[in-house]
Amino acid sequence: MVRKISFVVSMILMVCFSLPLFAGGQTETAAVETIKLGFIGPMTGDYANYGQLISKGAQLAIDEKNATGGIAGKVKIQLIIEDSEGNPEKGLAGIEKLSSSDKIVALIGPVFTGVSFAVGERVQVEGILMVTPSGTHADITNIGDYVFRTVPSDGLQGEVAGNYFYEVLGVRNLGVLYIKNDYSQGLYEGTKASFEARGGKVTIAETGQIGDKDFKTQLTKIKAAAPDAIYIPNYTAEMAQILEQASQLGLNIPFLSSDGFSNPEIYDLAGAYTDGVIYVGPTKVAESDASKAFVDKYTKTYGFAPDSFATNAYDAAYVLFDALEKVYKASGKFDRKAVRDAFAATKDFLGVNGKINFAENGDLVAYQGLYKVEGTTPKYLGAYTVVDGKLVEVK
Amino acid sequence: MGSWAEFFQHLMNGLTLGGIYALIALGYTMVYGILKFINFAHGDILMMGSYIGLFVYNAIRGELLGFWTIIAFFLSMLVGMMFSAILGMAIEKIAYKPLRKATRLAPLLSAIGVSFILSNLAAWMWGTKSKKLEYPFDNSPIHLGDIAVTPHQIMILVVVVVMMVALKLFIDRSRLGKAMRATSLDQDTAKLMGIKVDRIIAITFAIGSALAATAGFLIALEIKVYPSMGTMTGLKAFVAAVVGGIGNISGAMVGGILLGLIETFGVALLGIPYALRDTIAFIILIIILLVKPEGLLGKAEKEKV
Amino acid sequence: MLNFILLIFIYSGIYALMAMGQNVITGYVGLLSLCQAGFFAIGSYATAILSVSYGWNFWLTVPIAGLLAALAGIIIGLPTLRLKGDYLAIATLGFGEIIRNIINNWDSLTGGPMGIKRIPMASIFGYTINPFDKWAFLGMVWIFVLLGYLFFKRLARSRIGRALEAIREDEIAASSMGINTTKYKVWAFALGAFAAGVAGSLQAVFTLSVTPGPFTFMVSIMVLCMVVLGGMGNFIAVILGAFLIQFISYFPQLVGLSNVIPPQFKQILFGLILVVMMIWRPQGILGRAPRMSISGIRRKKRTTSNGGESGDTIQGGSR
Amino acid sequence: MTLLETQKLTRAYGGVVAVSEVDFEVEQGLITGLIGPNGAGKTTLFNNITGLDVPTSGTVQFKGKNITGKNAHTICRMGIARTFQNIRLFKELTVLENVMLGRHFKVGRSASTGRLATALKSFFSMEEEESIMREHALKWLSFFHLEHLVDELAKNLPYGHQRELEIARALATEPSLLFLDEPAAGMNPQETDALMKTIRKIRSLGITVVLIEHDMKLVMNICDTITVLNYGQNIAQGTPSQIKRNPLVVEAYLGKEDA
Repeated sequence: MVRKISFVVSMILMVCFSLPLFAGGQTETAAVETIKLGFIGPMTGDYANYGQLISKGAQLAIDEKNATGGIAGKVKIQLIIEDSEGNPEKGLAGIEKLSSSDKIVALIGPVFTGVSFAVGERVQVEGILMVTPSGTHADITNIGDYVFRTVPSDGLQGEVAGNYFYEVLGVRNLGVLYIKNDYSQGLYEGTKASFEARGGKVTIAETGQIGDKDFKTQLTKIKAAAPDAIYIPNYTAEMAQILEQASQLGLNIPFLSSDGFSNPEIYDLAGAYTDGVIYVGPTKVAESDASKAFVDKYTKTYGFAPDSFATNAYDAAYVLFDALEKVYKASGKFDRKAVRDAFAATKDFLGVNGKINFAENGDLVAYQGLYKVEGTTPKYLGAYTVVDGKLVEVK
Repeated sequence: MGSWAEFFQHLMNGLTLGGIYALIALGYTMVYGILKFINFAHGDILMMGSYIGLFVYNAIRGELLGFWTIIAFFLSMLVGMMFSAILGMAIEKIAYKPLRKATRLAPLLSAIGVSFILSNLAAWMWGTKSKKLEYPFDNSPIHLGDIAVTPHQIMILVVVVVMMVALKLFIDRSRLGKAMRATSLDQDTAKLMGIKVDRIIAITFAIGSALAATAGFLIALEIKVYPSMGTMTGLKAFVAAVVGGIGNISGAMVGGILLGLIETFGVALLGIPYALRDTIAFIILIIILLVKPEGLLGKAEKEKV
Repeated sequence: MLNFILLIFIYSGIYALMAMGQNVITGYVGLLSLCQAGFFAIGSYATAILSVSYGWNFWLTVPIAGLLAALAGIIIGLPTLRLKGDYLAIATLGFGEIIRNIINNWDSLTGGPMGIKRIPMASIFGYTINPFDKWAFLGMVWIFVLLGYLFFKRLARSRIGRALEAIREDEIAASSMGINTTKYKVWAFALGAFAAGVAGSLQAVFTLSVTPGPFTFMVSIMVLCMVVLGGMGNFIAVILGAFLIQFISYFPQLVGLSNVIPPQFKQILFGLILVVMMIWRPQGILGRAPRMSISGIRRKKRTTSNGGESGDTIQGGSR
Repeated sequence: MTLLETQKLTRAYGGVVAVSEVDFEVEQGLITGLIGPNGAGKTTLFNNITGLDVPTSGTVQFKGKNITGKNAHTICRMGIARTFQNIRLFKELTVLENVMLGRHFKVGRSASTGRLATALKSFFSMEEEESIMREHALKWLSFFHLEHLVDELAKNLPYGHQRELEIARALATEPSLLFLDEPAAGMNPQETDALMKTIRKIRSLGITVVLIEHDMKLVMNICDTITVLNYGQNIAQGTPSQIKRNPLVVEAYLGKEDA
């Protein structure tokens, strides 16, 4: 018994401690020719789709950059993707591995808010730049000065949404159907606050459970409550279900949505049911060729179109390249602190989503775009932001 | 709860949901009846069958909606069912059969292992994006007063009823069905009576898996096809099977329908927040188990002292 | 690299605590419970809420976390212990999901899906046990594991442990021997839950934020796998099982393959290991602990040639 | 003196009445036999007395106290022990542990200290407690000459020894009344003879014995008094010689053979 245990344990220990010899060794010597960037997101499990989609945005940027020779034309970039399964426990393991065995220079991700908080604390201590393309919770960037994002926070989106619904669309009684996850609930709370501050009223707020596919019960109740419009700030799959089932129930109330709607997958899944939906999404301040080129290239490479989060990841990668190049040109190496400083100093970087600037706390200085779906094509309505509680259209 | 119309709307929604649960629960209950273990991979067999059905349907379906499309739909469903049946039998042979004499936990964990393998294999081979299964007919709702009923709901109810009646007749009347019941009562005695127990078990798995594929294909029209589609639905269906009395075919049907209705009306009537729907299901489960531990239609098994 | 290995050891320790609790319930009393995730969640949230909202010291929250989980264990145990085998499994699984559901929906207390952030780190005598300082944290976790091990080991060797095993072997005979089976089953549940609650507490000060998402029934199943894989009724084996499962799940990352192979392969590998293991060695790697002989000297190893049948009985409704 | 007595004890399962208004008495110090054809309700009567089953109606009095419907473990603690028709040993535990379990409730209970204190004490002074239990258990094992098998797993014992072990385990609870459910079932004549001696020895310890048995030679040989059940009813009671001559009993047994 004792022999058996000690045999098993010693075998495991041997394997463990011999691993660094061949796995970790190469990074030290190869550091100059390639640098590593990390990515953390759910690659398996219920939300794997988001991890897959968003990581491809970052991967595409890196492939493009490497095709031109890499950073400053000579340092190749490698993206190391770690699976978080949407679980902070696994996310922490991911950052630990990226930080200690891959020695990454910066991290793109994590995808979800919950994991972002756990990982954010970690990168702050380690001094690794983290840019989340999709962690929308208002507090994420407050973790520290190493945490940034290329997605507008819930706060801004909620403010624009609430004000726009009230002021421009003239909605007074709002119905809401949101899922009890951090993304949906964050947007619901933000929107509700600004909408009710203007004098509107959320007359009915129904919830759903993560993984639910059947929303007929809630929709039946909402139908009975007859609000002016229904706000559905959810992920693509759920929204597709909601729209389809609403039409089955003969619900004739306009739908309003969030940046989750910017995923073109919605048109595959919900088809004609998307007609008439108005949603808050990324801006197109500088409607550029870059934007169109990106969408085309992404679609061509992976067989499906990018969503706004993948776009944010793509932008994050390019802003990062810019910072890396500056640091490399100045010092010939990639100091993590210097990379962070260069990244924070980004000014008017022209990305696919338009001009990118970061606020003091690491938030994206952003506006929100508004779209209305006609048939199955989103039509751009303009960009908005909120200044001192007032909705302002950005020209 | 507003009006009668709303009531009937909920009733319709609850019945279709319950019908699906019942169909999946049948597979659980059949396997449990014979082997006394929870086939955790049942939900994943459902998912695999739905994928296969989807591929076949997309390949043979014409452009226009019409009679051929509906035939194609059912043909694809049949292929999916057959695939699932074979998959179910294969899994039984590889992962469960060697464990027949082992402890009760061994096949349970083996089933969990199979579930991991199947769902991740699907994600790897076919991607994590949801795949849409096009309706073979125009699914605009039919309005009966204020109640909206979709052709899809009607189809679910019809298919579910047909499947259940067929299964019930098969189990009660046919020779094979009788052999199944004998096997579930006492394997050793069944063997002595000349029943090929291994074959019966394989057939049970085949039928259960085929029913799962049917349920999967039917709901896929609405919920789409994706790697984890079977997980939660499967779990709920299992709850339904237990509520009805696991191992009991009629129990699975009753349990499934009941669970669907309770979930729908619990939210609608009692004003319980929808997000607590699963909680209602599980609380009902626990209450039923406490009042009648063998399930609604199950037989109490008294341990002989 | 070293840090990553230490992290695996930390997780192993946290899960080992939970697995030891599960071992009391499943390995000793033979009850198939699938609720460790729920108790784990209660422990995590107890520490998170008490330290964030009420400013408690971590060390004070640990026993409370354990006790609250134990209380939940008793609440769950009392009504459901009449159930047997798979019925108990599904009822406890249901309870685990209920706990998660409540946490996800009780926004005012738990923050709902947003969870609770910024949990203060544990500290002792003014020294902060920073989760980023792996050695210190590892030490803390494994001291808990050691304490748990010593406690449970002693419990198992005492008349109480023997009574628990008697209940597993034959509940009717046990009660006819004057053993209050209900009381012992509830206590076993409470102890198992206590261990999971403490594990949750440690998890909270490691991740420094809690959200309801991770506490799914998959956690309970993982913990059960640890117990079965190591060897039911054997606390050392269970700790080994916890470590092995963590090791397997991080193996691709350890050898630097996680970026090369598709991410699903890790899970497929895990599934394969479960199936193969159950076919090849259903009694677990080490099997049940050998019985003490009268002189206290370890007796010759038990015959485990046809392993599976050797008594890892779970109370079954119908056999 | 009457040690145990049932009054109009009835146990019905749905429509089936297994035991019907049975008055059954056990005199202290005697060996009482309980016989009857298969399905007569003997084991059901045992179960209802020992708390494994709850009577539909009627009462059970033990030492003048009403014990109807009490838990099995409570009844055991009051001094009634039993064995089972189909041996119920703790198969994966050793012989010694099986017997020690019979002593389980004897230790760790203290009138002077509270429950928590007792629990803590038994946790920390385990060795002392264990050695006391072990000594007692060994005493009972040597009673059956099983000392050489202490470390064997119960399941590995030959059948006859398993029966003996089960009785030893019951005796370890120090009962004043011992119920034996078909103790000689499956034994060869030599083993049955040994069993008879053992039962007499048990009585000589001052323990009252009640046994269900089909082996008439054994019953007639050692029982002081016999009760006969048929179709759940008490049809006769008396000394072995009285029972042998009782026409109802003869009919019950012969009638069964006719059928």
